Amino acid sequence: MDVFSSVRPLLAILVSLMAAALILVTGKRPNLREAWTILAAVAKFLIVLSMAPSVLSGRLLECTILTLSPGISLKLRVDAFGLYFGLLASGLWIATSFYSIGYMRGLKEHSQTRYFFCFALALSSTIGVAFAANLLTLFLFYEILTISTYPLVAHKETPEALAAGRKYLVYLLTAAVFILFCIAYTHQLGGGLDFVGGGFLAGKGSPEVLRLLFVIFILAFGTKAAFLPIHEWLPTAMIAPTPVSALLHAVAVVKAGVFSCLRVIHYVFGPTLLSDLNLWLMLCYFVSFTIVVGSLFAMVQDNLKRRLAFSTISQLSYVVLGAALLTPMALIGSILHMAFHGFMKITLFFCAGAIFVKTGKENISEMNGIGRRMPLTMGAFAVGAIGMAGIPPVCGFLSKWYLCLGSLQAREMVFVLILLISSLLNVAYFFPIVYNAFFRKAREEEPLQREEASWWMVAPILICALMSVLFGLNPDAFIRFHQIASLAAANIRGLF
Amino acid sequence: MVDYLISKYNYWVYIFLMMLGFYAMMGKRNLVKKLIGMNIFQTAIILYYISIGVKKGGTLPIFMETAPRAADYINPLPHVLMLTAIVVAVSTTGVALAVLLMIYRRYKTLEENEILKSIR
Amino acid sequence: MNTMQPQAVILIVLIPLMSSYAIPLLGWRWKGSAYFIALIAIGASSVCSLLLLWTVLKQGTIHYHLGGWLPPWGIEYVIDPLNGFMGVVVCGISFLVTLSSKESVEKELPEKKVRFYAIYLLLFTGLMGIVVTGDVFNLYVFLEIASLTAYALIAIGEDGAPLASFNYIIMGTIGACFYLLGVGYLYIVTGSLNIADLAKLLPPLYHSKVVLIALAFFLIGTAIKMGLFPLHVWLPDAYTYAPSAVSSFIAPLMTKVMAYILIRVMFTVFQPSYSIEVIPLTVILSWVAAVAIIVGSIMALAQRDLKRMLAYSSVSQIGYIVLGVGLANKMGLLGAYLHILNHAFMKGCLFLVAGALMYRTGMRNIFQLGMIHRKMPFTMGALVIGALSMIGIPPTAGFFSKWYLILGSIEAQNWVFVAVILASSLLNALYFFRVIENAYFEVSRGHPEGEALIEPNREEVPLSMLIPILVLAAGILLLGLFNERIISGILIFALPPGF
Amino acid sequence: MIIEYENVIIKTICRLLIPFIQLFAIYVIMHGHYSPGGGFQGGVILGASFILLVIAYGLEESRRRISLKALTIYACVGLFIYSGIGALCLLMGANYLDYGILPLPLSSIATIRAMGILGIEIGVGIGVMAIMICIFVGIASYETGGENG
Repeated sequence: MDVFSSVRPLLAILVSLMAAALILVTGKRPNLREAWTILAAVAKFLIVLSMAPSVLSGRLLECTILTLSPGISLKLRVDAFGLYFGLLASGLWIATSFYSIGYMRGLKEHSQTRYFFCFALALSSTIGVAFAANLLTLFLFYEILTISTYPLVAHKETPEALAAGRKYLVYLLTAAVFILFCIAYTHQLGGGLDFVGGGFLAGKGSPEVLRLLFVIFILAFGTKAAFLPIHEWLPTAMIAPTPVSALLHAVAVVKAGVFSCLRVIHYVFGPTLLSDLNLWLMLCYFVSFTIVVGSLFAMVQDNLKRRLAFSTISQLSYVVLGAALLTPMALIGSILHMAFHGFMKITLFFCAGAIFVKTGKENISEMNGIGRRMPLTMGAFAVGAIGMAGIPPVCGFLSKWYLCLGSLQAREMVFVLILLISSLLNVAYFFPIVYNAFFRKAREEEPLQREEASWWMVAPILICALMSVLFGLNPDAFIRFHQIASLAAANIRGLF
Repeated sequence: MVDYLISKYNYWVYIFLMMLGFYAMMGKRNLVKKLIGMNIFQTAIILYYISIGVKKGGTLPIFMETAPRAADYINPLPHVLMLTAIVVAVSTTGVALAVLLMIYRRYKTLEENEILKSIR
Repeated sequence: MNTMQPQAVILIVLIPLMSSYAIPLLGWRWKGSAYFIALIAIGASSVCSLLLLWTVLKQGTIHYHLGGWLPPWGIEYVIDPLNGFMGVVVCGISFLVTLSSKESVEKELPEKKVRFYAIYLLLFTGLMGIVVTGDVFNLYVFLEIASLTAYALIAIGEDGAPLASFNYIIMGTIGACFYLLGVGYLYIVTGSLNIADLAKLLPPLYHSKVVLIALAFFLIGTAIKMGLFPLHVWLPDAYTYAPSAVSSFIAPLMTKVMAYILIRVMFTVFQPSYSIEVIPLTVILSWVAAVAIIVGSIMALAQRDLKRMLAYSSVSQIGYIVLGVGLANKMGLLGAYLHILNHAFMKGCLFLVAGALMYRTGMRNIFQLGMIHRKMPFTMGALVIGALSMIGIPPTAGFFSKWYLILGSIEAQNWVFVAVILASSLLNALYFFRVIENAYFEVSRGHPEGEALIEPNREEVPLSMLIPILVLAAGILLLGLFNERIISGILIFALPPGF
Repeated sequence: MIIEYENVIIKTICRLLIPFIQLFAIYVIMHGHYSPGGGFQGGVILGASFILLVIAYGLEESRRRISLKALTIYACVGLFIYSGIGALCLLMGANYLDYGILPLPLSSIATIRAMGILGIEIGVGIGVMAIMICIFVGIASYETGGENG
């Protein structure tokens, strides 16, 4: 495979770092400040997009910045998988930026400069995670991501928000400590840390050691991916402003966790080693547990954002399940689901935020008849819900289809069953919301006329919903998610 | 055994003095007594150094017209070192006394317990 | 001038020494001159130290014979990569700290300015002397110079300072006397005081009990001086009550220089093989250090006074350095060396921030910091960077020393140490995020201690204080990113032979 | 505070003794480089003579003769002589404290070295004397303040 050195990966990271600096400097002038955010978001997306053609033609872009420790560089390398995540994160950041502006101004939030600063910082580190060429680089950006998200989670500064922030830190820093240990140990075992499609640890240690290492790795990265029972920080963090929740769920944080899990599964250990160690089935059962129980938890939540949070917990495990099945179809499905879930979930969160901004309602039980007041928003919500349940033509169907095919390829009917059960559960906890919103009567005292949130917010909602449908109809639309995902899967399996 | 103990008596003396000083530093509650303990401690080490420079039948290491053989001189180096150590000890005592004066001026007592009580 | 380069060895000590006499002489007439003399002297020393490091790396070890007397009779100053590196660290940090001391000394000790800077420079002289000397007794003399001046400087602080200083005198004297005894024992068996000479004479004597005792005395002595865990009792009080200019000078440097003595004794005076194999010394040291790391962190967690918290965190960070030394493998030692540098930067930065807080608001209770970032955004930014580095978040410097220490522990197959290092990161996170939380969020509203809210008007500290803080904070980031340059350019040569 | 002690005998004896003590101190200093003695010992003896003065005549009287500020200057000048001679060697192009290089009109290197160390002893002597008195006076007059280091 051809490797080209290029500064574009670095530029993609620096663009939002620069924006962060500019945001701090121009904090006194909101319009200019937010112009930077949007400018950086668009520029970042274009830079990432500009790398797509060369990656699709089978070339890697590499950028070695400096040496971090003897033998380990701070190195960025854009392969198909990294590009995929980069496109997803930077693409959704544009939507989130517009939405944030609408949301923050709509609620007249305090400390907006800090908010946008941390947001930009989080995004540059997400891109860093996406493009990291080795474990240490990945860990570096992963930690910056954790730290820069903390002020966002604790943004409200109420005792509950601070507690949520603390919980977030406790969970993620503890996990980080274990990741650090794993990386150091991997370094000791394997010598290098550079990601290799198909893994580099095979034959580097005794099976027991490798098993233990794998389990710690997955649990540690899995904390960010919110596996049960280490998910508790995620629902608690729902106290944050809605764009932050969207960022946490759909764009950056949990996705970074899942992304890192996949990197570990396929680029550090590799399918061959995992099937030799008999670990993949264990992992599959573990995440299946999360899929089902996460959905069950979601059913009993009344707070809309908390319900969405548990839904995320369950959906993220799809991605890991697909990766752990080790079959090509499942892998494509898993990678596709990463993006598709992002689009659907961000739609849902945006809707929840829009409802909160306009009506101040957070609980599902209060949302009867809200569809008549905000038809556009709730329409988009319905699209997201349909996608979550895996019903065509929304994109959720496609990834689920691939996942089912993958499970069949692996000759494990159980997981097909689990995917179907989970779909049913999704229907059970999302559809009542939609039904109540449109067909139940609101209480007497509430106004009945239409009143949508500002266009800053509604436009991103509609675009995201539209995208969800569009990708369901044609997964190769615009940014060729399907093609990149297939290429990534091929990379991993050594067939470029 | 007894011979062994006696033949190294200089070490026993220095160890005894040192422990005495150490006890005073650690065990006494009065700050001046601690300081005195510190002085004893330092003196013990000085004694020890001087005693290792001793040579039976040796003479002062001063150049004389009727020069004895070089081997007859006692070793002057420990003395020189201890000169420095004495200077250090004196300065330490000086600083410590100054600090004690500051303590006394502030708390009107030199008993550690009472000072700690008045701080809390 | 061709002879200038080796002369830099002595100038590095001589310039601050002579300047410290010059300060009272000139300060008699012009009071304001003290600060500038001190600054210029330390600056000149810094230039010399950089020159030396450069020369050492290019040409190898420099030997300088005082008075032209050859060793082992005369006193010899030796610069090898290790102390060349230490010299640059001490000089660099001192320069920045001194730069920032002007306003806080003006505020806290207006009457004693001249004397303060005279003693301050002597302390610097002592530290530099320890670093450059190649003679164990000369080292003792400089050790005492540094300690005596430190006692005096600490004593002029507030409230409990004299008592803290007195306790430090008692403990410090025991430490120094133990060191002196160690020198004495080595002198009995070898008849030499020169480090290089001792290293040559000692190996045939390794079976001797006297040599063992000497090493034990050295260890205990330096352990007291550097505040290694069970012997750290003097440290928190001393750091807490000292004037802020003093604590930000002593905290980053004093204990590091003492750790340097430990490394020097263990790996140069004695051969590494003796320290590692003949007695399980390194094992003992590393376990003590592990306990120190945990206990220091836990004690820091219990503090509400910012400076005191930092002092306890120093106790734990010293543990890191000693742990690296105790691991006695390449990565561990590199981690220890790197942590000397990194911790000097981090603690320098954090203590300067604490000093800046004291200067502006007179406050040190971390629960009363509420919204201070509105008032001093840059200072608080530096605090965040320093804190993140203490926790070990990449790419700050603190992460990388931790990284090498973990690699070293794994290489030594010692999982407990790995766990200790990792656990201490978490404890660090606990107490530093408490500070950050209080500084950035309006936590104090509901808190019983948080009544004294600060008015949120923008009021940064003067530039002379702010610049060193920002330089150190930037340094933390740069050191982290370019740590490999330092390692492969300097530290790899500073490793004892055989690593 | 040490006040004047009204006793004729003590006063007179002190008056008589102090010059001799000082003479002896100077002897010790001047011979330091080739016989027992030297700057430190001589300086201490010199300092002791002043301390005797303080004891006999009280702090006020001795303050009049030699003030604390002057003592500081003495201490600094003394140490300056010491390190200055060393630094002079540096300027002449030799190592620090390598007196052989000093341009003194003397016959042999050995005598030049002897003169060099004599200069150093004198510097040390002055410094030590001043610091000894400083410590004593500083501690004796604790009500009026002042610490040293």
